Amino acid sequence: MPEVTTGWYLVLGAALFIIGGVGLLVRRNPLVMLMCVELMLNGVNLSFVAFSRALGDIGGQTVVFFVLVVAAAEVVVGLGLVVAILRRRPGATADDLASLKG
Amino acid sequence: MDVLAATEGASSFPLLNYLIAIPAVGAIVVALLPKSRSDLARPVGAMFAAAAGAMSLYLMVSFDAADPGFQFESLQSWIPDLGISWHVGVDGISLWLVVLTGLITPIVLLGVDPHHDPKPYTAWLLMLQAGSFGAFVSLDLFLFFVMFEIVLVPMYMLIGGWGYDDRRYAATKFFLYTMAGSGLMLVAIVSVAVLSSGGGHDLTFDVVALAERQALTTTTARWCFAAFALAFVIKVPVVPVHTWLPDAHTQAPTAGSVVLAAVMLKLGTYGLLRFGLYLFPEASVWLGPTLVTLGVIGVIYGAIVATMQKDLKRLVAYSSVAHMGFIVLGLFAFTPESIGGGVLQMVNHGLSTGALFLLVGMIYERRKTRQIAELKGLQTAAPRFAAVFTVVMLSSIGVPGLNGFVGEFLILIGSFHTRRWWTVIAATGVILAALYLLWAYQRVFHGEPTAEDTATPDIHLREVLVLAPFLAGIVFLGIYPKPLLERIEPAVDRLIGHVEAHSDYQRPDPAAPVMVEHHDSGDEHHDSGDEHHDSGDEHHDSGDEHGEGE
Amino acid sequence: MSVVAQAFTAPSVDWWALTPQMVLLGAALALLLVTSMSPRSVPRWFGTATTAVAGTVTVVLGLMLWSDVREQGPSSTLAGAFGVDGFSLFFTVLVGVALVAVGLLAHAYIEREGLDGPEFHALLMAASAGAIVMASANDLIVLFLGLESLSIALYVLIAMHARRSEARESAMKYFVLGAFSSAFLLYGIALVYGATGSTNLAHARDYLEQHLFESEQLLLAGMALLMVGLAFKVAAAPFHFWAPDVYQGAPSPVTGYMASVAKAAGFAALLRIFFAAFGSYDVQWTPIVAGLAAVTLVVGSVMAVLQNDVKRMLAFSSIGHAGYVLLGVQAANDEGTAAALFYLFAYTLMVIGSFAIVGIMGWSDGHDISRYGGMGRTRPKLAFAFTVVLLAQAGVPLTSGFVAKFQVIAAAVGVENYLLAGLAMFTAVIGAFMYLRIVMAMYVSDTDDGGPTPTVTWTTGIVVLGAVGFTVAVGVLPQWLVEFSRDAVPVLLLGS
Amino acid sequence: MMDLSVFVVSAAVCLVGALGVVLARNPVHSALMLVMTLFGIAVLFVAQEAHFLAAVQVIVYAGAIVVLFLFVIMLLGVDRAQSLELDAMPIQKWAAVVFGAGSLVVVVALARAVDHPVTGEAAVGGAIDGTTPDVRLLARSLFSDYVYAFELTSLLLVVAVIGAVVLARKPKRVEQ
Amino acid sequence: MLELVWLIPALPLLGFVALLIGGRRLGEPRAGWLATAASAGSFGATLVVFAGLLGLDAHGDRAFTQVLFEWLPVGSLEVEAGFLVDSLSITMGLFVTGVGTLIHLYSIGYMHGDPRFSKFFVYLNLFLFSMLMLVFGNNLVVTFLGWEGVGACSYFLISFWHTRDSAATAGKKAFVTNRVGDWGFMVATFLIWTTLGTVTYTEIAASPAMAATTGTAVSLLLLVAAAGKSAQLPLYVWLPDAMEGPTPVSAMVHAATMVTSGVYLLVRMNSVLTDDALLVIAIVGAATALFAALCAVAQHDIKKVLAYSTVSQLGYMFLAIGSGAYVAAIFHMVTHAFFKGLLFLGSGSVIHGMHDEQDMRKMGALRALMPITGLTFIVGWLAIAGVPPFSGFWSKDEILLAAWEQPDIGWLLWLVGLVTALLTAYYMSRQVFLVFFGQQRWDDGVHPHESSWTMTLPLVLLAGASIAGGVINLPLVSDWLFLEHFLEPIFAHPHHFTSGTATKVTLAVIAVGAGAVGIGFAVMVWLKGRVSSERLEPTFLENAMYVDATFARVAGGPGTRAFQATADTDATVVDGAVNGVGWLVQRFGELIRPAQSGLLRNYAIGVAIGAVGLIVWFVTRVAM
Repeated sequence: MPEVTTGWYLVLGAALFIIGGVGLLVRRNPLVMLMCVELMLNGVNLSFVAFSRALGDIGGQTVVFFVLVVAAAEVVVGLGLVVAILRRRPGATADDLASLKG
Repeated sequence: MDVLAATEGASSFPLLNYLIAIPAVGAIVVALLPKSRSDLARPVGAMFAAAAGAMSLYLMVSFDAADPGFQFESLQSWIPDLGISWHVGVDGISLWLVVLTGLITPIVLLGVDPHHDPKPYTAWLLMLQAGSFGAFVSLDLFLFFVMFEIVLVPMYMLIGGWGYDDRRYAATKFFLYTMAGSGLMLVAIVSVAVLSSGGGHDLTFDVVALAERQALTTTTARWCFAAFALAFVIKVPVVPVHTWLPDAHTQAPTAGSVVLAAVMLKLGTYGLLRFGLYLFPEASVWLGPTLVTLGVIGVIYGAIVATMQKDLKRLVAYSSVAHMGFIVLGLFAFTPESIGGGVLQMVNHGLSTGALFLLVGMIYERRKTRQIAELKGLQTAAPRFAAVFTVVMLSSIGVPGLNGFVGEFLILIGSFHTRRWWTVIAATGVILAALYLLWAYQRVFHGEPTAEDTATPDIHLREVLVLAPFLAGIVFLGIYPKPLLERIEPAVDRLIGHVEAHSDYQRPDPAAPVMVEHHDSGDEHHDSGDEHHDSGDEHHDSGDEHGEGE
Repeated sequence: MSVVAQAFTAPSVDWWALTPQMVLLGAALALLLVTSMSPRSVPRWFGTATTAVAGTVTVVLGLMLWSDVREQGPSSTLAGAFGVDGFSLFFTVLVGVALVAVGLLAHAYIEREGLDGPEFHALLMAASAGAIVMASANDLIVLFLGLESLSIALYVLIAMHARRSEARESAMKYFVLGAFSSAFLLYGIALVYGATGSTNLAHARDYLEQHLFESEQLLLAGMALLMVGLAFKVAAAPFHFWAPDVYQGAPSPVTGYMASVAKAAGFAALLRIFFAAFGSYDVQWTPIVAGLAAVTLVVGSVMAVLQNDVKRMLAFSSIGHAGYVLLGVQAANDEGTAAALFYLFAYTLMVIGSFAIVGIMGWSDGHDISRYGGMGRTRPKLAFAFTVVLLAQAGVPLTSGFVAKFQVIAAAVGVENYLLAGLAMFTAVIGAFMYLRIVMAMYVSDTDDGGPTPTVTWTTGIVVLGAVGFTVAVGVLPQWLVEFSRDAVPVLLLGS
Repeated sequence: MMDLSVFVVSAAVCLVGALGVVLARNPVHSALMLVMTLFGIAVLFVAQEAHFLAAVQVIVYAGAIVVLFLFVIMLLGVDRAQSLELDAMPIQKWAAVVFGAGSLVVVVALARAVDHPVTGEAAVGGAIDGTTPDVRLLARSLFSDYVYAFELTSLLLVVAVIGAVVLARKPKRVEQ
Repeated sequence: MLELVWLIPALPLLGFVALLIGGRRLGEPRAGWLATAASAGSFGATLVVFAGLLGLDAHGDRAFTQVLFEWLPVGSLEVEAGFLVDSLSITMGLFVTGVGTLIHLYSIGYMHGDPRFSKFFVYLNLFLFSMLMLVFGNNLVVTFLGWEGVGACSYFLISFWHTRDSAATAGKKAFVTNRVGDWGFMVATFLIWTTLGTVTYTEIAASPAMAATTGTAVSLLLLVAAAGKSAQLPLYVWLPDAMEGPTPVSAMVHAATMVTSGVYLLVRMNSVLTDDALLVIAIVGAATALFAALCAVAQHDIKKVLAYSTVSQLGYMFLAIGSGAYVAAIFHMVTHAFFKGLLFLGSGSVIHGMHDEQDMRKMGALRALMPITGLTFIVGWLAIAGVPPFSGFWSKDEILLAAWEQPDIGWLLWLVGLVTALLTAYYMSRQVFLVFFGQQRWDDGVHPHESSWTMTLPLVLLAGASIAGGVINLPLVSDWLFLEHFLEPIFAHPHHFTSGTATKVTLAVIAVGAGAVGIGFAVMVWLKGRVSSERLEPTFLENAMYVDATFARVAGGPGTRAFQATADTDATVVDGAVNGVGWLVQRFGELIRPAQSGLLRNYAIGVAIGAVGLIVWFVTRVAM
């Protein structure tokens, strides 16, 4: 019976981070993209807690609080932006925002 | 040797600083003139330019001909944290370029009408003068680079603002080409300073200190010199990096062309001398054959291409390529005659090519064309103009009695010692020079004039006054160049001594008949022949040695 | 030891050192309060004035603190999370200067576009506080929070002009990519935390200097991810794609702010983390910075050449400038750092000056280069000013841009990275082509009617004058700024 | 044994949720899948004795953030399904997937190769000794080592608040 | 008296400057008189200096050097602006100023009515100045000053009527061709300086001989220089074209003075000429003499005949030098100056009288209408044809003798010289008969008339000199060899004839006989019409064996094409490379531009790729 080591948690965190990252790359819906960012942040949070436990240090857990705050702030502003955009162009996707290029 | 020791001898009055400051201040004053009084711009500007010119003459008069070192030195702290100081001074080499700059700017400023926007025009010209002064007198690499680059801006503006049809392309090309060359030089400048500093304790950009220190390894010095040389040969310009010049010259307004030819091209050759030979004696000797080859190619190639030009101004521009090729040959032949001749030729080229550009400009003023094919028989309509043109042309061809010959001859005779075959080929350039100039002259001035040609007015008094100093210089220097030569020579001598001290080059010892009189004649010529042969071999060996040493 | 038994002692606070941020945040809040509480509508100049005063006070406080640091040496406060050293104060001053300039620029812009003045100014000040935090942070989480404050404020500032679809688009792009890269940065912080046991940079430095790891993977992966996040912020290629679009779409004053403050703050973080904390690992990270510099230089200059929109040109050129600063960073020594700092300060004024003029000349139909045609004749002074800042960016001597370029080249040469120095000079030529194109357009126009002749408000005029004056003054007499930047090399101190 | 099963189940929940977020066509489903992941993570927090954090995770994330997402989805009426296939840039998608898979392989390989990845100094910011409640430890940490960060969240929140207000406000003038 | 040497060139220079400034105001004919006075003054000064030189001890170093100032003092090079008066330079100086003065005088009449009358004298005086610098310079560089100066003046004067394209082209051609010679002069100077360390004549003469190769190289380079200036093969091509200039110019520049400077140079540098080089010089001279004489046979232009004749006679002088008989060369140079100057001036008088008609086929029977011209022309004819006792006989005879005594291929050289003499007699007779005898063939409306006294006086004086010129070096009695004794000291290896009197007399008789044959044949053909002239003017010879035409075709065809190709290369390849860099940058930009697609997710993938790249880099940095 294998022991659940820190490494397991770290790999899981990385997996969440990567899934979130890939999700941001493949999805066009701005809201889903935002969710993917949340996934990435949660992957990081998991890593922080895993480190915190491995090091026997509370600091890693404290950091998660700040990540939560940042995530909240980002979501608030991000959703505000999405609302501002979608209000004028309902159904717009990230791919539709491409007038600035070249 | 020691920077501080050098300052002790400096004159209490920082003449050179004022020399740079006066036109710079003049530029600002002119720029600040109210719009309604822009008619004052040229008189006021000319006043400043002339003041600087007068100062340069004073410099010339009070220059100590016997002193081979730097005079009128001024050393001030500028960016001490980076080892950069405001260090200026003149020696016999830079003196004449300073004087040339000092005199030509007020003349073109007064003599050439910009036709529009006199205010910025004047201001830029003054900036150009200040920058050129700065470049010729700076003894700090950083300061030199600043001046070397800053002159691009006014020239760029002059070409762009007052040039002809294709000025946009020409100005940009001019700027970028020169900048591309100087970019690598900047890297080299920093490298020289940093690598000479011995762990950063005594970082300095002072030319004198660096030249005396000679702290670089052979390989590094060669790389650095190559970068410097690239910047300078572009500026000269040497084939094959010359193509900015015809465009710049052709599109530039007359004043721009004159200053470009007379002053700015000299930054290249002067740079090769001051920052090539002086800073990197060994590397100069090493790369000398390459540069000489390029110079000689320039002489022939420039002449050939000039021959086929359809635009008179372009033709003169290519003739510049050829003439500057001579100078490069002279500089890298390392004999007192050739380098002395090279320095003199810088002045000469400034006078003759400058005057040629003025004349072409005057033709353009009259006819609104520079196409050779559209001009004919002007000598009939404008005989005096043609006469002036002829004199300048002969100077450019290198007819003895006029200045062009003196420089060319000294270069060639000096180079013959060390660069025999190159010299023989370069000398054929004099044939080609006659060919392209005379052919152009024939097409423009000879022949049966058309009605339009006949209506071309002859030279005006104002134009005569503008050209008079050039003509006077052309004749005077052709007959009596001694005042220049005797000031140039000590500095050149010292420079060659410096090269000899830091490389295994030894200047050839011309067989003096006085020395050989006592020998049996049969033996003697044998000896003298061997001697030359030896010196050549020695030279060759030195290169190999270094090649193996690395 | 038992934590429970220990009585809680709050960390000491050096309030004096915190004043710049407090002033900024306080001014932002005060501005919002006054405008929302005021019975009558508050005049527009109030916001501008608040920003200008707050910025000025920040600069003054920064300089006062600077003299303290010079006398008493650097220190850290708030449990070592906040560093008071030359480095942080250098950026405090830089941010303050930029804030004043952008605040003044915003005045005319807000008026012209009919935006919410107080919010704009408040966000500007908050963003500046965030930037100062980034530069002063001795702790990765603090740095992250500063970065987020700055970024989120910028998202909003860009999007504020919601009527313009370009603004919305660029805000969205910046936001999504910003959040994406923040996640990388945060992950990097996590890995570094795992590798060193703390988010404190001073601790990390000491720990890394004292220990040799058997397995460095975690640390190195963390460094890589930190680099990603910060390279994104400074718009180094290949993390630069957002920059041109966002710069182009954002209001010109905000663009100027991004190109100066946001970029400077990114570099401040980069230097603090990599140079100051990970200095012992320079063998690992300097090559990658050099590589980034090379790619950034090439992309910035080459792409700029292709553009026809002046604002976009400057955006790409701004990428190129990041490459030059990276040249100083990759030297990983005091000279290189000082060079990078000098570059940032010089560039700040140049770029704000540039975007000030772009803002004046631009209008809703874009910033095509043809709008600048004949400007040399119709608006000679403005054209001259633009020429100066453009030539400064091209690195022409007697401008601050040259001295800056000189120093970063010197830094690269100092570590014998000649190839990179040569490449930098080559791209400088390509870049110069683009600057000259604008200059040519201004002075050499085929038509004589000229472009638009908008009025220049005095607030904008001051900024342009100041930027030009600074650029030339530093170009001629750079010693003081050289000295300033040399004294501003970061120092990491553990908290007491 | 217990540890393992908890981890495996929670991890599976997390991963399924995460993939669901990415793969669900309907944004509402994505949001719900996100909640699933968040719960899984909360469980894993508990498994690592971060009890307080687990609570906060559920409250803040599931309770606030996801609700906000759903609220916006409903507000804008963008709850229509969106085809994943109708992607303008198929290459982009595959590139992303390949990259992601590759990265994952690298991470797993690294984790297997390295015995002791965590090299940091133990208990710098306050030791978890198993006796002191984590809330107490967190509080101590928050108000000592991280007090500055804590204060800075005010700055962040001010910015967010202003931002939200500004972005949500209707523009004064009509579009030109 | 010797100190006055500076005055010799100074007077024409003064005249030049005065005319340059005030020539137009002075107008015709005063400008001409001023110039003539300057020239005459110069002649006077030369006489004075000559007297001074004679006052020096004939057996000592009869030379005088006057240094005005240091011209080019750099390093070990010391070039002075100085004059050297010795027997050679004074001989040259005397006839240059003498003949020059006469031609000045003649020009006053000849140029009458030309709108640019004063300009002509400006050039003439400048030419005289340059020529005197060439002659009196005490070193190679000052000589070169004069050398190029006369070249430039020649250019001005040939293209004096510059509205005529042919004149302008001829002037240019003269200058450029001369420049080829100048190249030789310069390189020779360099080689001498680097070998001997001096460029001053007296020091060169005092120097030990150079190594054989060097010496030969110097000699051949000097030959190139001389061939350019003195119109030897293959550089002669400019001289026939130079007849586009006014006739006094042809007389002065292209017959009497300038073209002889090559001879002067070689004689001056006699100490460095090696035997090998002398042989080459002799061959070149002989070949040129024969070639030009053949060409002269078929010319129709009155001046072209004289031009080719000049080339031919110069060939004689080179032959003399090549045979070591420097005195003979100088002797012939002097006599040639007299009679060829005379012939040219005579032809000018004819042209003037015929209203600018130069085609001999449209002349005839002018003897009666232009008695003085006719008579003096006949004197010149007899002189050049080698009829005793006219001056030409003596000098030509000496050259033929010297050729005969040439050790290697003397007989061949002599034979060529003899054939040339025959041809010379023939073609000159042909000319005289065509112009002055036979039928009137001129066009209607042409009224030939005798010229004014300013033109005829020089003719008479020169005719006198042509008749009696031989007296300066009569071989009859050793004491009468004034010129030889006078010049002797300047030669490193004085030449002495070794043949016995019998040989000498035999050779002289054969030469006279050849001349008589030539004249006799001409009488039969051109005067009596006994022999048809049809096949005696082959086109091949009329076109000078197409040498010039070939040159022109090469220069105009492949030459121009090569130049144009170079210029095109410059524009396309060299400059194209520069623009190509810009193009490449742009192409590269276009290549990477699609990455800036505007699509958010593309940008994100950029970040992702970058991130993976960075991670891979860093993780692989692990110290293994």
